[in-house]
Amino acid sequence: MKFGVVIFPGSNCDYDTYWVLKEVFNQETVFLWHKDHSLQGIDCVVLPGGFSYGDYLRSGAIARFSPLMQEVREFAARGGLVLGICNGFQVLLELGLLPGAMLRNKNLKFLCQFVHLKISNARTPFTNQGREGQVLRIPIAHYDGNFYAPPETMEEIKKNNQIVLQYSTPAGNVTPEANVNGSLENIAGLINKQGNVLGMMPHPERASEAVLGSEDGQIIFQSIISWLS
Amino acid sequence: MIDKKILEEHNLTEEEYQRIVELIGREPNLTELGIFSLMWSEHCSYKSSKIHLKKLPTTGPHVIQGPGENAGVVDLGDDLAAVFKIESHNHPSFIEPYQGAATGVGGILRDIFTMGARPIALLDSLRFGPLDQAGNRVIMEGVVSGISGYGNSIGVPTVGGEVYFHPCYSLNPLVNVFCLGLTHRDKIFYARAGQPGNPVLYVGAKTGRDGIHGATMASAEFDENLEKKRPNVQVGDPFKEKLLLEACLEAMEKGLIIGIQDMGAAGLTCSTTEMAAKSGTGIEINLDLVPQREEGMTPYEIMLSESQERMLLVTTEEQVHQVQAIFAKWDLDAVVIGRVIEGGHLKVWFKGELVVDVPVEAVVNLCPVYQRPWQEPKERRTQILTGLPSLPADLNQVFRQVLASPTIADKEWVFRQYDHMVQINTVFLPGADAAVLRIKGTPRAIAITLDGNSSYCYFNPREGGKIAVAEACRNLACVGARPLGVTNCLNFGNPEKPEIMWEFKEVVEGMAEACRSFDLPITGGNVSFYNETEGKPIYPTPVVGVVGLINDLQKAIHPGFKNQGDLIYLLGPLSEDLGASLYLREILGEEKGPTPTLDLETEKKIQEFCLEAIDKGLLHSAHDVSEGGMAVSLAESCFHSHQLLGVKIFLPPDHRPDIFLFNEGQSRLIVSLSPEKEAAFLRLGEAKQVPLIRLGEVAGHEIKIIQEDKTLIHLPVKEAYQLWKTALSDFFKIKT
Amino acid sequence: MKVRVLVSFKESVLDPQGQTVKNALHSLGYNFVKDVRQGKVFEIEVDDLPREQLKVKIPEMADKVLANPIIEKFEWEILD
Amino acid sequence: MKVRVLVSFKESVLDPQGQTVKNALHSLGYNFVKDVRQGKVFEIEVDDLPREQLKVKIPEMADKVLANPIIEKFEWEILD
Ligand SMILES: Nc1ncnc2c1ncn2[C@@H]1O[C@H](COP(=O)(O)OP(=O)(O)O)[C@@H](O)[C@H]1O
Ligand SMILES: [Mg+2]
Repeated sequence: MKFGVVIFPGSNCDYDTYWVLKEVFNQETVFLWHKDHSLQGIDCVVLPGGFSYGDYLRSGAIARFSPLMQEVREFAARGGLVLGICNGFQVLLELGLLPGAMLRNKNLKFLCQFVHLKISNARTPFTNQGREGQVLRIPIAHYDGNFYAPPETMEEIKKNNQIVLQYSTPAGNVTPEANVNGSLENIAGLINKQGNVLGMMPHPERASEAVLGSEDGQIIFQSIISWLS
Repeated sequence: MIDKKILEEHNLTEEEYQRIVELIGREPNLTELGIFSLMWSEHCSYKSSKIHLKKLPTTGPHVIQGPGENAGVVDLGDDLAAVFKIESHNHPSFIEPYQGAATGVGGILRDIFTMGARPIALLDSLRFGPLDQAGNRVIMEGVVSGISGYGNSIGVPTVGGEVYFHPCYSLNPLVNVFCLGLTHRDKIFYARAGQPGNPVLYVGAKTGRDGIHGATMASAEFDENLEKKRPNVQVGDPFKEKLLLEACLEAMEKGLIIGIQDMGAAGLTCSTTEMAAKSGTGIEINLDLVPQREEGMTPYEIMLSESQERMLLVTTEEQVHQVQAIFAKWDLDAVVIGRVIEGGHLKVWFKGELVVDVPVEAVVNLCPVYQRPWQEPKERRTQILTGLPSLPADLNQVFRQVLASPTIADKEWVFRQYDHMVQINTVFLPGADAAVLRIKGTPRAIAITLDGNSSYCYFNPREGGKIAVAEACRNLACVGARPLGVTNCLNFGNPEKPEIMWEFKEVVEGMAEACRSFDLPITGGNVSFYNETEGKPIYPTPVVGVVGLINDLQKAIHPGFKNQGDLIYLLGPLSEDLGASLYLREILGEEKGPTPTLDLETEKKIQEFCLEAIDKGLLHSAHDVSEGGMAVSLAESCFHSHQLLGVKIFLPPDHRPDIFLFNEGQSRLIVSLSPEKEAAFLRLGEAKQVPLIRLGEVAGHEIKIIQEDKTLIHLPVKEAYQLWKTALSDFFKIKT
Repeated sequence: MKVRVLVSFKESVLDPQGQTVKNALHSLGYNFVKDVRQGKVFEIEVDDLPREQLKVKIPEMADKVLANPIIEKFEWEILD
Repeated sequence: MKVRVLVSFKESVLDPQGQTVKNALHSLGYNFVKDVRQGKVFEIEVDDLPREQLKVKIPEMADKVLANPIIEKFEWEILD
């Protein structure tokens, strides 16, 4: 099994994600340079967090034009697993691999903090090691994580059970108070209709080692590994 | 051609000008004058501070690089080294809070990666005027988002810092940013030019007319002419800096770089002359080759521009192409603009003409050094508390007020805007006594703290300087870290005023005394003078950054209480001094001294005891007593516990309770331990001869403070927590 | 030749930034302000192309890069 | 009544956003783009005030709140 972590100019969670896959999970992991045209035979591609191109235009807006993203698009179309974390999620939205868009957090500030997430769909390649309703404690760190989609799209999303993670209370209640950034339906993680592309704002790689205060993020990586093996 | 007015505009005195003429053997042209004025500015030359800074100890077993380079370096063991430094960006942040603070972050980051280290942590020490004034809120909001905007984007976590409020900062906010990077002992890079013939490359952003005179601005007092100086503020480009960081580190890793220097304050001028001076060579550049953002720039403007996100580097003829290839990979140009030459001169060509020809030694090292006169402002000795104000009737209410004081209140509103976790090393999130970062692949961790209390320094700068160092080390002791090295940022008013110079001298001597006593080297720092507006100086404000090492991260402890029933002890001497305390100033409304005194021997004993107790696993928590006194320390230990644990505290009978609870006597810690460890703890205390008093225990979910049969304070932790938690953010509530 | 592209949120999308600006203006006494929407403006210097060509290229560019059509709309004009 | 205020960096100030957008446009083949400056636009709905009054109030407001005169400039127009 082989993972690829994409580096865009401005990615800054690339090494973190690499570290966790390689050192915590002992997986073969390679970096993929955004200007390249090959995915090097990987089984799962991760678009990491950061500020691709400074996020100067819109988060993820420029990264989507990278040569490598054409490959990622085709890889996804063939059913390959694609995980976008934070900025990676934003890139997936801009790429059109996931529906919707990100608005600025409702309090108009960057937010870095631990949040609670309810697993709302455990039948995905990214959450199968969790239980539906299980609550994870994982940090977020973003400016634009306020998920929005037009009403018709939201209908679709719900109909297809595409909501995978939702901001919740520690007890797992999906309430307005728990909705840190103002996302529709408290959406923190969203999967495509085909079920092979996940975008999530929280950073599982920041919660995969006990020394960092939580290991709940492991569930995401464990799920992928078990799905692929 | 060069007249009085021009000299004045360049902040040069008549005598300084004569010296320039002597040194170069003729009258300088305007560009040359500009070069001297920048490098001989207070900001670059340290002409007023140098003789005092010499008093600081700078050597020690862990020091790899002391002052004199872009940053200090200490040994972390196992071939690893920490590179760190603190810088101020006060004036620019006042003029344009967002960009001023952002470019401050950019500048200190470059100082660190210039030396070959990957920045792994930022900390910021911020001081503002009171938040009930809208202007101060605007400044604070801008500064915090500027730091957040730059640091988050580039992917270096801002893991700690401090925020203070006092009216003296209303027109002079302080923004001091600290950065620490990690590298290998044998991979440290310096500002060197190497051999004559080596090509000199310019990399990074194009040069524009930004911040021309920025460095001289940072050395001049503000006045109404402020408006005119405004366009001097630069806009930061964190994305470009991120590319620059990655490209530089990659080129360094591949061994392609001989010397490198960032272009921050004083831009091309500083980087060319310093590199050459340090190698005893000259340097020759052609300005026509310098990438420019604007048309029609003059040599003066190009040499003095302070455009951000630029670097100057020296490589060899053979390696130029490899260097350029790496920069191209990161979408950056690397342009050969000149070469290293023999003869010790800076030669600058522009459109075929030699427009600058000056000896670099004169520019860099021969600025006059001043022994400026100093005098103690005698009236300060009389600003002493005489006779105690009466005891407030409702201590519960006083306690609530203290917790809601912005200086005491939770700073989450600030650090929530900072990405403090990126790079996945942050073990103790902001809020603990010190930031703790694991060193991946080792059992060790780095601990960092910034400290400085300007009220103490105002009433007694010498004691205040001592306390700043001691308190920073104490904060490290609380998490179980031993200090390795110190950096400092000295923020003061106009050094041409004797009382300011006196404050400066006293603070430096106090710091030096404390450092010597702790056997701790100062590895670098920064001096920011002229922090005054309309003739009103800030309080003397040293900010001390101490870097420490935790040998076994497993043993590190956090300030939060852990278990019901744990015993709570106060380590350290009792104190009856209310002087210079937050309680006296903000609650009793008397801004009076004296500053608490610090006994260095006691301090060392307490810290040593704390470190040993942690090492032996005797403690569950430790937290130092500082602003707001013991009451605040206790409350914070409750707030940092996982379940908002409460305390039951018994005050000794023969003490006035408000003094006991809120005084800021030094060398004190609040610790908690399980009852089974008490005997061992007391034995160690006896052996180390440290004063200990058992105050009470962790109990319930209320903060209960009792003296004899009277309950003085009785507050559910949840309620106290809410007050503390929301006091700061309430000032910034957005209405929608 | 200069082109200006204005990008703003669609009516259906909430604009908290605009709201905050409005509140700031109200708190300073500018009560005649009824509503504020905040958007982006791009001032683009272009080669002297025939207008026909710009009329194709600019909206294409705006649609593809400058605006996100899910949440944003744009308008454009030639300035000189 | 609607007013539009455009805020952008002064000419001499670096505009990293505009530069990044320009580079992106070039890499997509829009090579006729020579330069991009990115700014903010505020569309402000105001009470029907006499123009004379707007001519005082709007620039004042822009100067105080919408733009930071140290690095930014603004222009404004009445839309209808
Ligand atoms: N307060 C201080 N304590 C110790 N060293 C200092 C202090 N201020 C400045 N220095 C040292 O003096 C040297 C000169 O600083 P320099 O690099 O020329 O200026 P800058 O800090 O503006 O880049 C640096 O090595 C710096 O660490
Ligand atoms: Mg420097």
